Amino acid sequence: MTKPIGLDALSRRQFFKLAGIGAAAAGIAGCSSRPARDILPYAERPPELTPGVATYYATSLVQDGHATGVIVETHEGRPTKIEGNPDHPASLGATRAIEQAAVLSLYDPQRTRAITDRGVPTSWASIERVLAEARADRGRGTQVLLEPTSSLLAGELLARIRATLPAARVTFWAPFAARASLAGHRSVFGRPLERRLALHDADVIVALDADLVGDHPFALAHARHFADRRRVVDGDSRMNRLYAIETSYSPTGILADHRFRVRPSEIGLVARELLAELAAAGKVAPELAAPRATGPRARWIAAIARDLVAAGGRSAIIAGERQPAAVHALVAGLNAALASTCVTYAPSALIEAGEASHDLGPLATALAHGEVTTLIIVGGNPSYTAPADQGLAIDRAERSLYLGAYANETAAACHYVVPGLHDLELWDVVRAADGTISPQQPMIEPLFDGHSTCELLATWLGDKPVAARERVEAAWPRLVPGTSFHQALARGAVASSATPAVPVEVAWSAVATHAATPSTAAYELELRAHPYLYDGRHANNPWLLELPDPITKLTWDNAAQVSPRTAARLGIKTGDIVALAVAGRSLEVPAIVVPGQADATFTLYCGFGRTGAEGVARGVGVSAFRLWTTALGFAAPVEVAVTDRQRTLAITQGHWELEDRDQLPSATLAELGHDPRVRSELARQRGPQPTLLGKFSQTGAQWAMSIDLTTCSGCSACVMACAAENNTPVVGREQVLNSREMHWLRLDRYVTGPDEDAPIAVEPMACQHCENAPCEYVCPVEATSHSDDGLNEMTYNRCVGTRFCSNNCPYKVRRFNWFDFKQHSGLQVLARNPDVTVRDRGVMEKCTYCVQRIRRAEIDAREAGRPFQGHDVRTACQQVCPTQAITFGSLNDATTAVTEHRTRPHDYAVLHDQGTVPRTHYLARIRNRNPELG
Amino acid sequence: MTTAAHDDVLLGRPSDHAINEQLLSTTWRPMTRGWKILFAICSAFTVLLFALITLTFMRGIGMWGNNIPNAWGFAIINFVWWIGIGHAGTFISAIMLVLEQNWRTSINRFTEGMTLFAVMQAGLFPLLHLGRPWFAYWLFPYPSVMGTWPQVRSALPWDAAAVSTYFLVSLMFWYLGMVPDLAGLRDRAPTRRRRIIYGICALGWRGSTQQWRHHKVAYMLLAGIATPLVVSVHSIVSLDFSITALPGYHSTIFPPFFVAGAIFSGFALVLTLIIPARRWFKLENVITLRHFELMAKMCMVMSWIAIYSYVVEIFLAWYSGDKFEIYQQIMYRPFGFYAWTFWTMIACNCLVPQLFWSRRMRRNLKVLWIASLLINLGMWLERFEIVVVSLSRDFLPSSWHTYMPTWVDLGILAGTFGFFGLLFLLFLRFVPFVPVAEIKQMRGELEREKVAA
Amino acid sequence: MKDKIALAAELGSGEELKRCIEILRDLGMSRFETFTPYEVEGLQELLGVPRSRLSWIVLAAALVGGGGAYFLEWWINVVSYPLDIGSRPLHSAPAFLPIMFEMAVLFGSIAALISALVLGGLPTLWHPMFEVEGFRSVTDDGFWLAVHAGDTALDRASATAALEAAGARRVVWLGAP
Amino acid sequence: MLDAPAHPRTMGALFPPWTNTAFRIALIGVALAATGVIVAPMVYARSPFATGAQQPLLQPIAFDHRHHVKDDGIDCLYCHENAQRGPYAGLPDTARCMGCHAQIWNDSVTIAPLRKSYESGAPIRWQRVHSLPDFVYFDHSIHVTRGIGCVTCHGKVDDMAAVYQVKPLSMQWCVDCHRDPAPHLRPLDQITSTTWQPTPEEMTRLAATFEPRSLTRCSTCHR
Repeated sequence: MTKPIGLDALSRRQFFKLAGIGAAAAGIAGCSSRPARDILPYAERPPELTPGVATYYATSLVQDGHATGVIVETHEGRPTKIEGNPDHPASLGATRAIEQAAVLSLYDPQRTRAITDRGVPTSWASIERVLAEARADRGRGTQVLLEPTSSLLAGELLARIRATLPAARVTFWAPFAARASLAGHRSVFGRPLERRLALHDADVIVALDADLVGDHPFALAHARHFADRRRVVDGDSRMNRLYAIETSYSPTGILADHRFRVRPSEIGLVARELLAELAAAGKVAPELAAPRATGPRARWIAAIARDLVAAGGRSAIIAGERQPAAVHALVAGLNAALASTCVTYAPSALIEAGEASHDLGPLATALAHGEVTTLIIVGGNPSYTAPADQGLAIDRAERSLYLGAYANETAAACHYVVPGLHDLELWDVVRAADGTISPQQPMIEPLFDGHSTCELLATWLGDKPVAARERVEAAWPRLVPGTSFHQALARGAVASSATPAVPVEVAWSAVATHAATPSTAAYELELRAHPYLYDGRHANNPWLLELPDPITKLTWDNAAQVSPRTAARLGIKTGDIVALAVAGRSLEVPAIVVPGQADATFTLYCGFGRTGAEGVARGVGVSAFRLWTTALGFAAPVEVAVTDRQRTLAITQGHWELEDRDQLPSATLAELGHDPRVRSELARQRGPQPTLLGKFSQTGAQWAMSIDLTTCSGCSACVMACAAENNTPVVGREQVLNSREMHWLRLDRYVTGPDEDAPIAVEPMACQHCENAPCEYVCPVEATSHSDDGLNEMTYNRCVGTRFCSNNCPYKVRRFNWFDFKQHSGLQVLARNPDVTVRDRGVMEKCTYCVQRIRRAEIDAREAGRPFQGHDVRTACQQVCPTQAITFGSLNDATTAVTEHRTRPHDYAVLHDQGTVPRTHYLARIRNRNPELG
Repeated sequence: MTTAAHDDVLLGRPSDHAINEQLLSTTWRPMTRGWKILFAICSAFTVLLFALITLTFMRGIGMWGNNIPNAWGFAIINFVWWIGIGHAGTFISAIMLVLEQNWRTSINRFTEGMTLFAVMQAGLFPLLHLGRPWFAYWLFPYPSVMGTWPQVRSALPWDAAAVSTYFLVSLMFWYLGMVPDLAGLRDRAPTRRRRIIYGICALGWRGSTQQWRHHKVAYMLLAGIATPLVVSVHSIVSLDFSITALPGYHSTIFPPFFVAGAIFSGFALVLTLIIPARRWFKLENVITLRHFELMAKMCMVMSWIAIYSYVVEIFLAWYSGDKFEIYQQIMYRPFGFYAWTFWTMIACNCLVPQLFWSRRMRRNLKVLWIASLLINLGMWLERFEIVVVSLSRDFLPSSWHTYMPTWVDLGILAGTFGFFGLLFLLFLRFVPFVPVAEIKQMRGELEREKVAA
Repeated sequence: MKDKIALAAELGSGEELKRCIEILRDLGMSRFETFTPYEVEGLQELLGVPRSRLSWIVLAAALVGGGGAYFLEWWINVVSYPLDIGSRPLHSAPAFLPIMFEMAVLFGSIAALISALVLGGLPTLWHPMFEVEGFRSVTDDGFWLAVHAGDTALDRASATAALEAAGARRVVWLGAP
Repeated sequence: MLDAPAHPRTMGALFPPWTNTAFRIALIGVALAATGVIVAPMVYARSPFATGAQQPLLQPIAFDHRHHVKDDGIDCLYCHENAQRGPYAGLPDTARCMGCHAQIWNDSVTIAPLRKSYESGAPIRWQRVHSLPDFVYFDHSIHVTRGIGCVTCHGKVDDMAAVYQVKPLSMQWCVDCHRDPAPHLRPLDQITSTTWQPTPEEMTRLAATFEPRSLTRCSTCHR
C-alpha cells in the first residue's frame, strides 16, 4: 500500500491537499476492492517514522485547568487514538469517555478556521492592533475572561500582566469549576485548600452527592484506588464499603454497597446528622449532637455512623463539588472528627491572578454598565454557559475578541474571532489536580490558523513572537528547575511533582453553619454536568452524543429524570414533555423515568440545547443552564407543569428488570463466603456441559476475557474506546430510535434488587467469542468463523448480510450496517484507525477482541524471534478501564489473571445453559453490605 | 383410496371437440374489461415493487423496519408466506396425482401456475433481504479466485438449493404437462403468428405412441419426485428457524407444522383466485361445487393440524420448563406488545375454518372466498409471530426492541401481490389454464366408469 | 433409420382406433404408429410397446446429483478449505443431507424432462404427418393411425377399404405405396 | 357454445423441414450461451485483465530496475528498506534517490521530475503496481524476516524494464502459500536474491529454522 505523506515535512495547506490521499492510503477507505492507484513517497522521510507503524507520544488533556496525562497513537503524523498514561497520576493508564472522544474533536469540521473580524477574514496583524490598543492606559477598560488554568506559562504571563497592566481585570470562570469546596475549606481551615483522597486506605467511604469516580478531575485515580480495594477473590476477601447518598444515580451510586436516595436539599442535612451521630459517639464536641436524624433516615444514618466510627481513620466522607460551601465545611469537620488519614488537604493547582476573581458577576455587571472597552475571552463558551442571572452582554463591550477552537455561541457574539488550538496541537506545561507537572506537546501541526492562549497573552504584553516549542523549552528550566524537559516529554509527567499536603487545623465554630432544615418545595431540580458533554463543550462530538448515558441509556437528548413513584403521581411516563420553572424561568423538556431517583426531584443534565455554529450539536436537547442561577445554585425548588406533548427518546436499553432471568447474578460478600445456595447457584453458571461436539485443537494462545462486575461503574469509557479503536460509525438519533446503534460493546444495566433504592448493576456485553458459536454455523458464506486462537472472527469483506448470525446470537451483540453509515469524506475520517477495516453497508460487524492488536503483537513477537504468549496484548476496553474491571489474556497460560479469575467462586458465564461456551466470563457483582442494614 | 367415482367433477359430458374449443378459447377471446382493469392495477403495483426494490438497493436495507434484534422482518415473513402458497399447487398437481384424485385434473394447471408465480415472489426476498445482494452468488459453490466456498451447515444454502430446485422442478412439471395443450393451441390458434409461437413451445408434439408413452412415465415420475420435494422445501424453510437457538424459533415440530401451514394457506389462495376466475371464464361445468367442497374440507383438515401445532408449541414450552420459551410462548405472544396479531391469527386460522363443518358453507362461494382471504391473513400473521415476535424478545432483556415495518416494507409486500397478479393474469391470457388433454381423458374415464357401473 | 409413413387415417375415438389396429393387424400389417389427442387406455398394450426405461435414467441422474452434491460438500469442508465453524465437525453429515436431497431431485427432474422429450422424438418442429391434410385434429378430437411404408403387408386397396369400413373420417396415402 | 372462428384450412405443415435442424442448433446455442455466462466471469477473474498482472504502468520517471539492480548491484532493501521494518515496503523518498543522483546523471532529462520533487518538496506521483484491497492487511516485515523472499511474490524485478505485477495477488494465490509456506522459504541472506536455488537438505533446515505455520484463519489478513 501507499506510503502516506509526512505531515511534518509539509505545510498545513499541503496537508489538506493531500489529506484525502493519505487517508485512502492508510487503509481506511473501507471495503471497496479498488484501491487508489497513486503511490506517493515522502520527499524526505522523517527519520522516526516507519509508514504503517504507529508512533506514540505522551501529552496531557486539560479540563477546567486540570491535566490528565495521555498517550496518543499517531499514524504518519495523524492522531488516531488516545490512551491513558500509566505514568501520570491523574490517569494511571485510564481515561474517561471524554478523553477517548477528544481525538474526534480535533477533527471537528466546525472548528474555527480563520481569524475574522465580524465574520470577515482578517490577519493576525489586526489582532495585534486590537491587543496593542488594549495595552494602552495600563490596560484600563480591558477585561479578560479565561477558563481556569494551571498552565505554568500562562501563570508567568498573567503575573507580568498584573505588574504591567494593573488596570486590566482578569476573570477565571467555568460553570463547573469546583469553587465551593475551596470556600468551604477556607471557612474551616482558614485557607482555600483542595481535598485530596487516598482511597486505597479507606475502609468505609461515604459519598454525599459525590461522583468521585465520574466528574471529579482526579476521578480516574479515585476509581482505581477505590477498585483496588474491591478485588474479590473469595468470600473471605477484604473489601471496602461505599455508601452513596445522592439524588440521581451516578456511576458512584452503581458501585455503592448501599445507596440512599435523598432530595438535593437533604444532602447537607445528612452530613449534619452524621456529625450529630459522631458527637453522640463522643468523636466531636457534644454541642454538635443535634439535630439527630428522625424518620426512616435515622436507621441508616446511625448504621453508617457506627461503621465510620469503627473504621476510624480509615474512613472518608466526600461531598460533591456541586454542594455549597457550608456542606464542604461540615464534611471537613466529619473527616476531622474521624481523624481520617484518607482525606488530606493541599493548595489548588490552578493559577490565581491576584485580584483575579473566579466570579463572573463583576464582569457581567461591568458589561451591562458599558464599562468594558476591550473584552478578551480565551476559550470556554460563556455566552452559553453563563448563569441565567449573570448573562454576559458581550455586545456592550466596545471591542470583543474570542480565542477558541470551536465556532460556538461566544464566537458568534464577539467581533474578533481567533482560532484556538486543540490540546493535541499545542505546547504548554500544565498541572494535574494533585499538582503534578504535565507537559503538553503537539501531535500534529495546527490544522487551522490556530493560536495559543500564551501567544495571545504574550502579544497583549507586546512580546516578540516566538515559536511555541521554544517558548516552552526556554521557560522549562525556570518553571521546573532541576528536571529534564525531554524526560518529562517522554514520560508525560514530572515524577513526584505533586503538591504536598499541608497540615490543617479545624475551626469547629465554622463547621456546622449549614441550615438544618431542608427545602419545603414540592419538587426540587438538580442540575448536573453531563457525563460526556460536560458543560456542553463536547456537544459537537457525535461519538459522545451517541454514547448511551450510564444510567438512563439515553442518547442524543437530555431529559428530566424522575422517579417512578413521582412519575406515577404526576401521571407522566418517559417521553412526556414537562415544563420546569425555576424562579420564573421555564423550560420544556421530556421526562425520563429512572428507578433510584429521589422522589419529588428532577435531574437535568447541562450541555445540551446549543445554538452555536456547530452542526451536530444544534437542536439536540435543551439548555439546562437557562434554569441555573447563582442565587439558587445547582439545586433549586422547581414548579412542574405536565404538557400533553411527547418526544420519543433514543434510549438504547428500555428494560430495567432482569425479568426473572439469571444473566446478572449478584450476591453480598457474606453470601459468597457462607451461603451454599448462592455458591451453588453461581457454580451452576460455569463449568463443562454435556455436548455432542468435539473440540478443535486449542494449542497456543487461547484468548479469553473476564469482567469484574463489582468494579464496573458503567462509566462507558470502554464503549468509547472501542468505538475509537475500531472505527465504529455514528448513526444518529433516528437510527438509534430504531435500535440500530453500532457500538460493539454495550453496557447492560439492570436493577438487581426489589427495593425502591433500586440497586443497579452493569454488565458490559460484547461478543462473547463462544467456542460453540451459534453465529458461525448459520452463516452461509463462512464470513464468521473460528480462529485457532479462539477468536470468533468476522470477515467483513466476505459478509453478504443475511443477518442470520445476529438472529442466532443469544447475546445480540452483532451490529449491522443498515445504511452506508461510514463517513466518506471530511476531516473526521482522519480519526480512523488504519489497522481496522471500515465497514461497508450491508455488512455485519462485532467485537473482535481487538484482533488487530493481537495480530500486531504476534507479528512483533515472531519477528523478534520471541515465543508469543500474548502478555502484552490489551484490548481497547481493557486498556481504558479506570477500575481495571476487564482482564484479557490466554487461557493456556496459567500465569494470566484471566486464568486465575476462572477459578474464583463468583466466576460465571452469561447464558451458560445455552451451551455456547463463551470465552468472556464475568465475576458476579459482590456487595459488601453492612450487616446492620441487611 | 382408489379412484373415486364422483361424476360431478365434470358437468354435461361435453365432447372432445367442445372441451377443446371451450378451454383453448380463453387464449384468444378478447379479454374482458375486468381483466384489463385488474391488469392495469397489477402493473401499477409491479412498478411500485421494482421502484422500491431499486430504492432498497440504492440506499440499503435500512429503508426497512429491521433492527437489532429484529434482523429479520417483513422480507422473511413474505418469503415464507409466498413459498408456502406455492405448496398447495404442488400438492394438488403432484401429490393428488400420485394419489389418483381425479378431481385435481380440473384445477391442477391453475394451481401449478399459482405455485410458479408464488415461488417467484418468494424467490425475490432472500435476494432482496441481503445486505449486499450483489454477492448473492457466494451462496452457490463455484471455483472462486478467493478459494472460498459456501458454508453448508447453515440452513440458507439449503434454502437456496431447495427453493431453486423447487422452482425449476415446478416449472418443468408445469411445462411437461402443458406440452400437449400447447400443441393443441398450435393446431387451433386463430392466427398464424400465434400458431408459430405455440408451435415452437410445443416442440413438435404430435401425440405419437412413443411420446405419450414416455410422457406418462415422466409426468408420474416428476409427480413422484415433487411429492417429497414439496415436503422438503417447507421443511427446509422451517429449518431456517428451528436450527437456531432462539426461543420461538428453536422448535422440533416446525417441519411438519410448516408443511401443513403451507398447504393450508395454499389452498386458501387457490380458493381466492379460482372463485373469480371460474366465474369470469364461465367454467362452472369444469370447476364444480364439488371441487370447492373438497378444498374447503382440505382447509379444515389443515386448520386442525395448525391448531394441534399451536397447542403443542405452547404445551412444550411449558413442559420444557425453559424460562425463555415459557416467556415467549405463554407470556409474550398472547399478552405482549404484539398480542393482537396472535389473537387475529388464532381467529383466522383456528376459528374461521370451522365454518366448513357445514355443507352449506362449503358450497357458498361468497363465504368460501372471504374465509380464504382471512386464512391467508392468518397464515401471514403466523409467520409474523414466528419471525418478529420471537426476535423482539429473546434471551437478554437489555437487547429487547420492537419492530415496526416502514412504508417500504408495506409497499414491497403490496408490490408482490401486484407482480403475482400480473403474472397470473398473463398466464390466464396466454395458456390454457385448465388442462385440455387431461380433461378429455378424464371424461373418457368417467364414461367408462359409468358404463362399468 | 426412420421409416416413412405410407398410410394415415383419422378416426373419431380411441376405441375406433384400437379396433382399426386389430383389423389391419388381421390383414397382416404390423408397423403401426398412432397419434392421439390424449393417452388412449390400452393402446400401448395393444401395440406391444415395452415399458419405458425412463425411470432408470432418472434414477441414475438422481444418484449422480445427490452423490455429487454430497461429495462436493465433503470436499469443500474437509479438503479444500477446512475451517472451525462453531466447533462443528468438518464432516457434518446431517447438515450435508438437505442439499444432497435437493440436488438428487433436481438432477432427476431435469433428466425426466429431457428424456421424456428426447425419447419421444422431440424437438421436431416438422414431421411428415404435419404435411397430412387435417392432421391438425390430432390435438382436438382426431385419433390418427399411421402405417409405415416399410410394412410389407401394406396393401393400398384392402387397407383403404378396411379403414373406411371401420368408420375412418379420412384415409390419406403419402407418396407411393 | 363458443363463437370460435372457423377452422383455418391452410395446406401443409406449419414449419418447413429445415426448422428441425435450425431449432436444435438454436437450443445448443442457448445452452452454450448459458454456460458461457457462468464460465466467462470465472475466466475473466483469473485473467490479467482482472488481476492486473503483466501490465507495466506508465511511471512519471522511466525507472529501470534492470539497470539499478543488475548493473549497479543495488540491493532491494537499500531503497525498499521498510520491507523489513513495517507493513509497507514503500518507495524510497526523493532524498534517497538524490543521494546518488546528486552526483550521477544529475542533469539527465529522465530524472527531471526527481529534481523537481527535491526542490519543491512535493512527492513524486508514482503509479502503484502491487495493490491489495483495503480490507487485506499484508505485512511485509513478517514475511521478509521469516524467510519469504521478494522474488516469491514480485517475480524477477531485476529483469524488468518497467515493473509489472507477476502473480495474480488473488486470495486463492495467497492461501495456497499460507497453507504450506515451507517450500517457499529461503535463508535470510538470500531474501533479496532472484537467482537462489534451494537444495533439499537446505529446505529441511529452513523449515526447522523458521517453523512456518499454516495460517489460513481469516483474521490473518482480514481485520
